[in-house]
Amino acid sequence: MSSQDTPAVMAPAGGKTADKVFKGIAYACGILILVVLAAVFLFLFFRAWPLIGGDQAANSATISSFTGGKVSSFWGYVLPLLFGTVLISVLALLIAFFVSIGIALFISHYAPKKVATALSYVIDLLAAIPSVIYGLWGGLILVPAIYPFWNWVANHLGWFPLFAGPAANPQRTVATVAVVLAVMVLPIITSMSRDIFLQTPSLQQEAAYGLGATKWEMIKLAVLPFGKSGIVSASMLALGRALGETMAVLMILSPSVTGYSFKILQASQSNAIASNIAAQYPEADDLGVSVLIGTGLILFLITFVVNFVARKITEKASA
Amino acid sequence: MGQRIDVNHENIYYGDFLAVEDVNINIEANKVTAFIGPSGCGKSTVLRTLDRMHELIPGARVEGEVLLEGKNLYDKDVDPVSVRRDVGMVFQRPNPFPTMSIRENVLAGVRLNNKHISKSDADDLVEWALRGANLWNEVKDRLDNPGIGLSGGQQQRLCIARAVAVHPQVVLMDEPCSALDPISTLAVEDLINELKSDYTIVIVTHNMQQAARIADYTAFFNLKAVGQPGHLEYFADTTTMFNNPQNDEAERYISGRFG
Amino acid sequence: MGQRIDVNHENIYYGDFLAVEDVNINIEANKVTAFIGPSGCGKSTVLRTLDRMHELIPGARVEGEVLLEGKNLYDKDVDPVSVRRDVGMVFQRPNPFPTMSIRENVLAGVRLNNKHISKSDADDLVEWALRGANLWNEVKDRLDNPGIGLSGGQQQRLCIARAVAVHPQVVLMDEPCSALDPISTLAVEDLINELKSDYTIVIVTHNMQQAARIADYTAFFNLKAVGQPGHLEYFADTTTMFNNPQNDEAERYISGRFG
Amino acid sequence: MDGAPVIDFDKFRVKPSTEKRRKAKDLFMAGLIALAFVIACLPLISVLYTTIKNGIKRLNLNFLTYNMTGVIGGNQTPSGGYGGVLHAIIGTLEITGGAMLISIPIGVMCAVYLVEYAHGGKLAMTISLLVDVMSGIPSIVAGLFAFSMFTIAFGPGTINGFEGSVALSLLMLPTVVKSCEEMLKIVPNDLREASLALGVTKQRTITKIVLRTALPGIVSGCILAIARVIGETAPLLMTAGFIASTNVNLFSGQMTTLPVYVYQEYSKLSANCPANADATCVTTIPMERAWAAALVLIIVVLVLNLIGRLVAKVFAVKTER
Amino acid sequence: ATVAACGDNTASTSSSSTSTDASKTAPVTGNYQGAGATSQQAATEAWIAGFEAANDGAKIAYNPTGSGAGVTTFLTGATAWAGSDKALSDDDLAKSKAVCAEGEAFDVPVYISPIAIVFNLKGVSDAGKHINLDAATAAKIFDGKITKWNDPAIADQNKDLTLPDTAITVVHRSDKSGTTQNFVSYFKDAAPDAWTYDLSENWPNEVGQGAKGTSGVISTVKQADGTIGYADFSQVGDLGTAAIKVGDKYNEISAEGGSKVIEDSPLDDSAKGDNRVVVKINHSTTADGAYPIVLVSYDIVCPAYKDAKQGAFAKAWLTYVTSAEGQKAAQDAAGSAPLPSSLTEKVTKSIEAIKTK
Ligand SMILES: Nc1ncnc2c1ncn2[C@@H]1O[C@H](COP(=O)(O)OP(=O)(O)OP(=O)(O)O)[C@@H](O)[C@H]1O
Ligand SMILES: Nc1ncnc2c1ncn2[C@@H]1O[C@H](COP(=O)(O)OP(=O)(O)OP(=O)(O)O)[C@@H](O)[C@H]1O
Ligand SMILES: [Mg+2]
Ligand SMILES: [Mg+2]
Ligand SMILES: O=P([O-])([O-])[O-]
Repeated sequence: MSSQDTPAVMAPAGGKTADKVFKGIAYACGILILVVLAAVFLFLFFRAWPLIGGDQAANSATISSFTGGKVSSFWGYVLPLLFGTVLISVLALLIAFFVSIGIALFISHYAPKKVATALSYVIDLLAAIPSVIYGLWGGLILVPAIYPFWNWVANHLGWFPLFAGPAANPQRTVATVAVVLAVMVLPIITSMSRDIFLQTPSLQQEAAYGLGATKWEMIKLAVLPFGKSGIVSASMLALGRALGETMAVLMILSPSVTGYSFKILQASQSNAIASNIAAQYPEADDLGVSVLIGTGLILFLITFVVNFVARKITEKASA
Repeated sequence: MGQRIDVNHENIYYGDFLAVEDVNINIEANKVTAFIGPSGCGKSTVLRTLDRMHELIPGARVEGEVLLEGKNLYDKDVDPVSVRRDVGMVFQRPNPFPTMSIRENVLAGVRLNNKHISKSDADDLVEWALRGANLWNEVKDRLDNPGIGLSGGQQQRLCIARAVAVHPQVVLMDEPCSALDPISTLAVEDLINELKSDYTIVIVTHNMQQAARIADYTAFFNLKAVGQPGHLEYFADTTTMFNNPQNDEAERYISGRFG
Repeated sequence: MGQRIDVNHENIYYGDFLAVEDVNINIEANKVTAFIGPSGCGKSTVLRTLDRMHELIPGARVEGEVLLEGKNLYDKDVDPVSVRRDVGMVFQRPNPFPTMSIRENVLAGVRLNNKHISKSDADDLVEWALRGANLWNEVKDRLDNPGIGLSGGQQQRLCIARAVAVHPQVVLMDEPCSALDPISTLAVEDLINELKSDYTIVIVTHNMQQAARIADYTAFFNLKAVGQPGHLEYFADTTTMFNNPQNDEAERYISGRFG
Repeated sequence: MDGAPVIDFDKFRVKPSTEKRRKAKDLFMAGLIALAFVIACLPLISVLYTTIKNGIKRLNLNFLTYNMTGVIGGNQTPSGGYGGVLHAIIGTLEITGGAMLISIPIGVMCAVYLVEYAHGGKLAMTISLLVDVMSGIPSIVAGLFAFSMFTIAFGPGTINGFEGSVALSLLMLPTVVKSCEEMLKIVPNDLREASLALGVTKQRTITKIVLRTALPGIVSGCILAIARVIGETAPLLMTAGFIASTNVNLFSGQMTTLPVYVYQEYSKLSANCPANADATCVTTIPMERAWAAALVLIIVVLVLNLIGRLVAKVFAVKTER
Repeated sequence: ATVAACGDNTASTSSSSTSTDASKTAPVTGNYQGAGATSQQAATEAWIAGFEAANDGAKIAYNPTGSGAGVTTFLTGATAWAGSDKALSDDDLAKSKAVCAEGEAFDVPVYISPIAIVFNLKGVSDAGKHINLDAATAAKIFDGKITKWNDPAIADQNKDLTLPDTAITVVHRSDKSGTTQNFVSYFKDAAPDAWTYDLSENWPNEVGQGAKGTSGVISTVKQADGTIGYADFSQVGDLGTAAIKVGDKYNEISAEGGSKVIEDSPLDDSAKGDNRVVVKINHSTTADGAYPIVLVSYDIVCPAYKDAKQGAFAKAWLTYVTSAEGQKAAQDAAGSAPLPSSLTEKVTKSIEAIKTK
């Protein structure tokens, strides 16, 4: 085939290298996430190694010193912490989830446009408040302010095991921490869902309206299904944030040393892994740090499991 | 029985832009009325004011009256939801609900009012509606597949099935056949003919043959100039419109017809 | 000069679903070839294999050959990007870029490819393309307004303008006129006639009059049964196809024609 | 319609009771949704009110232009102030900026990979899962990790601002990736096809059409991510350290950030005044400084936020005429 | 000009003029870092200010990461000194050999601060009144054995107060803390029957509520009626404090009272190693006016550094910190108790041992 006959198909397209490089970078960034996570995992694993491969008597002694002699095995130490972490995070997510979706819908579909823009700013503002300030506010303002409410709850709904009284005063409890964490994760869910709800194709919304759907029915038919994947992602991010939150929990919660409890209105019932690490790390010796990092490793694994399960469930639900 | 619609001195705005000006039209019950006219003259816009879909666009508003059996749709005490239930709509672009199966798509409207329909009633209804839209044979074996797995034309017919399944009083159709092949188009036209014994039908079409074939009345919309509001230029029964129009613009438009 | 396309033994899959089977067709250079056939028979699917758009759908793949001037588009060493540069496409649904003005939309193909073009050349190109798509008069005063603020028909014409602005060798059109009014349709048909002196045109249409009017060759696709793959039933020059088809199915389909 | 079942539409007729119920439900949900908003406003108003009320007292030019060197107990400094946050503002901006520079490009590109290239393959599923997992890494563990990495790379006890940036970017990444991923997903496929059909390369389609269309959402996501880390304390104490004087070099020496400053001042709670001190010695000054610095922090984030919003607005999808 | 650009507060003239003649050695220059106990933070800030004023060109940073982390960092060689609420362990000593140019690290006390028992009780603390407690009663309160403020055990010691029937809420540190260890070691020594827990920096029981840091304890105590906790003396504010029974008198908390206990305390001979000065607090002192609940915090340094400049700094630093002037600065800034003269001598001798060449 002479060059003149060569169809234009063979004309090299400009930007091919850029295309390849770009793809390469995108791939590399994807892989980088894997590498970083593997590095974090290995780091945790090696720092926690003395727990497994080290002198078990010394381990027991270290853990005893953490717990005032109540517990000396690693599992006895970490499982209650894990329980508390999950309890706090799940409560926070439960509170935040519905409120967030509500606000996101309010902004995307209920409020008039001007108001909605203003409200969007408000939510961004909420997202912009740093966690140390939430810690300060939670510890200094919310704790005394919320006591009458929780006290009322304990007195009137105390039959429900979660709300068993008497409500601690000051309210440095799981319930209060969950509220603060809920406020902290709320903007994450809200902001992401709002952005997605706003993108719901108007074709689909009109399809619903055209069938005589009320606004709420339209939302159920068109907006929520469209936003589902985004809502799930946002909730997972929020849950991760709640699981890993350190400072706010540390500054508000009155922790327990060991033990499992659902009594969220009483003080010193539960503790969370991240804040426990922050509380113990500054004064911990080498072995102590290993124990703490071991608890971090467990949190890491649990986050993995929670996400894995959540993913499987949503996959099933959407299949 | 279908219901009649009377539009009086209607001005339609998108924000500050007056899209359509001073429309006066009487749409007879149990008849098919076609809207024709050049692109951008406001056919879709007018159609969407007949079931209050227009107001869903931010900033859009309507002046004047739209009377459904004498009752102004735009009265304060009228609930747009019930208007839209009585006045069904099929859009220019097919828009099945992407997360729903074909079956669920058809039932979507009915489910709003009847939470609990027996399975057999539902099955009958689905079949009836899909047959009406000439889609039954193509999808009867995969009713539980997602609605968006269909071709464009299939999707549009699914949307027609969804709209008729709620059994509205008036059916508005915005170029329902523009994505359909001739066979499906014929089927939809048959459906329209069948429906008109019970309902009032308004259809926007670019296909003048279609208008001539199925419409009892035809409304010709026009634009004075680009950027100017559209308006109803001429309204007549279909025979007059296509054979002996009393309006120069309409005649010019129709005589340019083809195909 | 336009380029010819030869399709040999093409099977087209969506995942495991064989959508179209064993297509063999020769599309002549500088001619207009129309694809007709019932909904769902695979016209769009085949069309999209001609510029390798099909493979963008996850799981979709093609077997067989598509030769553009003798060179198989699906050869390993062929870059789909350059294929698509030579083979332009207009879609069934108008899809202007929402972030761009009308002007930027028209220039998108040029600008996005990082070609530098002087302002006056750009102005000329925009005007040429928009005039060709019969949109110039309507939008010349608001070229900097967003492209999606237009009506459906206007949007579709904008997309046509965008596709011709890159001067492709072959233009594929998937029901480009289904959303257009007769006047715009005529304008687009004129454009097609004009383009064919330089380019090869393939058009999917449901409107058989349109096919009869503008196409030199017509391909009739059909489905044996629902769920079965579509196939090319009959391919002939347009006169034969519409006046004296040598194929029963095609005859049946065409004789059901109307309007 | 041969063979079509005959339908008794009376069966499906709308009952007034249903209609009432639907309407009631619609109203009820609207009420709930509005209520959700009010509820969310309560803590916000309270946090803002508290911070402004307590912070405004010490928020002045002196506070913004001095650092904490030479500040002893509750005593006044020669300049007439009680120390300030200049060093912490610089630290916050540099460290957060460093974290942004690391995590936003990586995060966006990772999202691009997930949405545009991977098409739900095994690797993509794994990455996407692991991104979620990453969001659960406690900030203090991120700090420990960065600290250990730098110890390995640059010798024991290495502490500098950039180390803090690395720790923070670990925390930012998941938010950036997830929000970008969601935003890219909702860009209509039509647009990609339209662009590709014009013979535009995939890279340009992604950068000029897809990312461009999703930009406002991506900006919100990045703002979220910044907000997520700009208030971090625990990892920064460990990696960037704490110092009273101004350090502008991100790559060497300790750096204080505003949250760390707030936390340290809060930890001090009150300052001591010598027995012979005059009225200019203020014992409550640490808490006052903490609130004032908190207010500064909020303002800093707010300004970043506004810049982001502005960017988003300029590039917003043009929907209206 | 550069000073203004960095926002540094120019050193106050009064303190620099007095300090220049106190340090006779050549001024130290360069950047030096320390890390460790949070308890010393306020004092260390004052010391840094004083030291930098006297040594133009020296830039010192102290990162209050906590004693454990401070010692760990010191043992990597990254810091010039560590502040710690507890003496070095044998393990730490062994590790320090690798860091110090020769010999083992040693610790000297630099900061003594009484720990107050603080409480918030309507009608008592807000009226500015104190309560009297003996070791056993206090131990029982903090162990949750005494749960009401009007419990006879308390009332008997406070005949002139009318104590309400309010429940006692104990507030303790939730983080690992030297303050906690020093506090409970008092119970362990002075009321061994009432306090049977192992000695630990973690609070050993689940009575009452935990709060992070001294600031957390103070704010929690302030938040509700009937609370009692413990905190560094300087942070007491207007909360009520307990006078502790010493001999047969109840002694109010005071800085001097803290010094007196240390004066009356022997050195800990279990602390092996050269130059070490570790105090074994005599909790059962009967010295007049002594307040027995105290925290002693140490600075840890090497006898010789690999970088001689660091040695010169460490020597100058400790000399200043333990000088009367340094101790006064700490007293002013942090409300601490001065090092008793009996200790100062030993400390000075140890400091002399630091090699600067
Ligand atoms: N959402 C909108 N916002 C602003 N203006 C609009 C909007 N939709 C349509 N318009 C304008 O209103 C006018 C009428 O549009 P409409 O869609 O009703 O035309 P049409 O007659 O249906 O055209 P077509 O036949 O192309 O569908 C046009 O000028 C159009 O640009
Ligand atoms: N994305 C897809 N995934 C799976 N199957 C598809 C997809 N798109 C189309 N199909 C199937 O492929 C077949 C051919 O579809 P195609 O869209 O090519 O039909 P068409 O001839 O263009 O119809 P129409 O005239 O309605 O546009 C149909 O059975 C359709 O259901
Ligand atoms: Mg229209
Ligand atoms: Mg098609
Ligand atoms: O100085 P602390 O160990 O009590 O924090």
